[in-house]
Amino acid sequence: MTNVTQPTLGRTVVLSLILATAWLLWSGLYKPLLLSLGLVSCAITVVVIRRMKFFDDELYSLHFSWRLVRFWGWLGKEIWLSSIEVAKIVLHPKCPISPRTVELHTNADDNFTQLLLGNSITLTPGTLTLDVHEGKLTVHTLTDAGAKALLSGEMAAKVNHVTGVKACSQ
Amino acid sequence: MFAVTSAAIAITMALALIRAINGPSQYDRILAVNMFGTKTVLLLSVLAFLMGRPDFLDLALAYALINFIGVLAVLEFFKTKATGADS
Amino acid sequence: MMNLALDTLSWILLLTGSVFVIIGGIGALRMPDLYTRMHAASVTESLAPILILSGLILQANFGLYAVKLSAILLFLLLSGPAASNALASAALLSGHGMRSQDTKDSA
Amino acid sequence: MTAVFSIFLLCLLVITAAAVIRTTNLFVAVMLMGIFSLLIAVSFFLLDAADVALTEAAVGAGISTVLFLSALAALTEEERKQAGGRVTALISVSITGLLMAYATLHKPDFGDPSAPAHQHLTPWFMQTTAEQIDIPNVITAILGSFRGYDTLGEVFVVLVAGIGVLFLLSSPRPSSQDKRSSEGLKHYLIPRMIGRLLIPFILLFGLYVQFHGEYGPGGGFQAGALIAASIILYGLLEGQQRALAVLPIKFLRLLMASGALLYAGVGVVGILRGSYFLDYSVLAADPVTAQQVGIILIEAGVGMTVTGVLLSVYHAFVARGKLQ
Repeated sequence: MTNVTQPTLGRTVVLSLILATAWLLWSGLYKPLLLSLGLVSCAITVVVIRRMKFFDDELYSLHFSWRLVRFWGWLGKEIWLSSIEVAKIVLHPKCPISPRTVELHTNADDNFTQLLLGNSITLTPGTLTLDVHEGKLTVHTLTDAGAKALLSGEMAAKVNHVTGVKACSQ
Repeated sequence: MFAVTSAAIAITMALALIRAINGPSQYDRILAVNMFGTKTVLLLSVLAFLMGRPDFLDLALAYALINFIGVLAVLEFFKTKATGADS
Repeated sequence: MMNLALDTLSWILLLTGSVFVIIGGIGALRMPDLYTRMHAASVTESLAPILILSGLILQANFGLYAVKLSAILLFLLLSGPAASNALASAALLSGHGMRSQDTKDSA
Repeated sequence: MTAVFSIFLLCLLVITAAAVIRTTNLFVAVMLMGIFSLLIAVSFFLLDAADVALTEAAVGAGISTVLFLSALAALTEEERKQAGGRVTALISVSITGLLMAYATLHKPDFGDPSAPAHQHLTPWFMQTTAEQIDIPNVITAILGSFRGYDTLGEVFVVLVAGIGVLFLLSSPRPSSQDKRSSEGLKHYLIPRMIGRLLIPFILLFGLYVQFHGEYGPGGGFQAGALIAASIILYGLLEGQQRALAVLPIKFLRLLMASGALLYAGVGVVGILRGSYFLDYSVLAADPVTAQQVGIILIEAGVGMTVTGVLLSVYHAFVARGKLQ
């Protein structure tokens, strides 16, 4: 997705295509007037984003691959299972919780890995990313079992598989 | 069916409102507002179908896009307070 | 036949979603402190939108409204966890305490 | 069915309002106002007023919280105790409330088909819109064309209010501004990356709302608020200085003024072409097309003014909040 020699140009094209698709799908009206206004809107957006200097730094490069789609499937299953766990705890007369804070380490220089891991952890009920800083994730878990599951590193391994990061320094 | 779902969401909104009024801490209230925002997006989507006006979905989309700004403003607010106290 | 199957599936999704929304709301009231409440609230912010919006997408006959609903779901799932993270950061920043029995572990 | 929801939400609305009044902590009040705004947007939606609901959504969800909090950053959080005069205030408010309640008694019932508005006005608007303007969203036709004077007035009210706020807030230029300039939320990786991902879509959605006002809920006011929200999000993430670098303050002031001028200018062109002020049907050869062109132009003017005013006010508030 990112062109190494001309990252700015490549990203501009990709963003323009995404925005144009979004416009066409949102609008659903394909009259010449609205299509030209859509073109103007996409152009304005791209110009403003360029002025925001979003293309100049690495933070904006998000990778997309089919592995990500498979990962979403797996994540959906995890969300379902852990939601049932949390629901049981909520409805249990005594609320059997055992909150813990754990730290996870991941590859420091890849923002996308950290983002994906951090957000996946938060999306799964029962675990909550408190802080992400230079490869260290501080995670709050509702139960002991949740903490153990996190520390077993299954999710981190899946995320690394998606982003193609080799080693995860445990 | 849409009515049942909207009723469930509306009840949860009421529960979130209780949390927002009771607190006890300021963060509990922010949590409640945030929850309330997500519930509003869901309620608007379901109501668009209940009322047979799916073209009103734009409203839910607007909330889904900008609901996040409020929480960021709160984070910025606390950050400014924390640095202001230091200097 | 096909329509009936789709309708049934969407009703099941909407009903399950409604149940989880209410459970999350109850949890946000019952849990003892901020962070545990956030766990309960996150049920209403991840699973419930997935179920309810998927149920609606099935009702939208895969037209443009289905695309709009998917966009809503995508943006919710992107911004929800980020908002929770921002809230947790804000709470940590001002030293909002956790429950005393919390233990700290490092992997 | 929807009536039950309306009543339930109105009850929540009253509870929220009471809680806002009771609390003495201003931060709590700001949070509850956020909930109030969400509730009232859903109520508008239930009353089929999607245009108003979208305005409330665009302003209430993001911008008003940001402005309230930046004002609060310059104040103390606890409300000061009122010295007196509360009884007089209570009496005058009660009398006004009773008078208003009395006035509503003589209004037609909610949804009453025999109400005067539904006898003459509504059918006329529906029919004339179809004949003369030919756009599906009658509300935009009414606001943009039939009652164009009203909307022109609103745009100038927004402009004047914006100028007033700028006069009040930006008078003493803080000398220490660059030193204390906010660096944004640079250390928060997840919010920052997600925010960056959302900004292009908020901006595009704002422009989509701007140009689809003739077909669905939307128009210049909503679009201006959404576009401003995307820039404010950028300002929160990267710091106010970088937001100013994207759209400098001079550009925003130009946008404010030129939006209102564009609106009024379209009206003047109507006069020059031998018709009345704000009569769009003479703008092009075909009167129906001319009406549509006129509405697009004046909505663009509204959007420009609202964007310019909201962003200028945001910058003024943020600069002021850091003074203390």
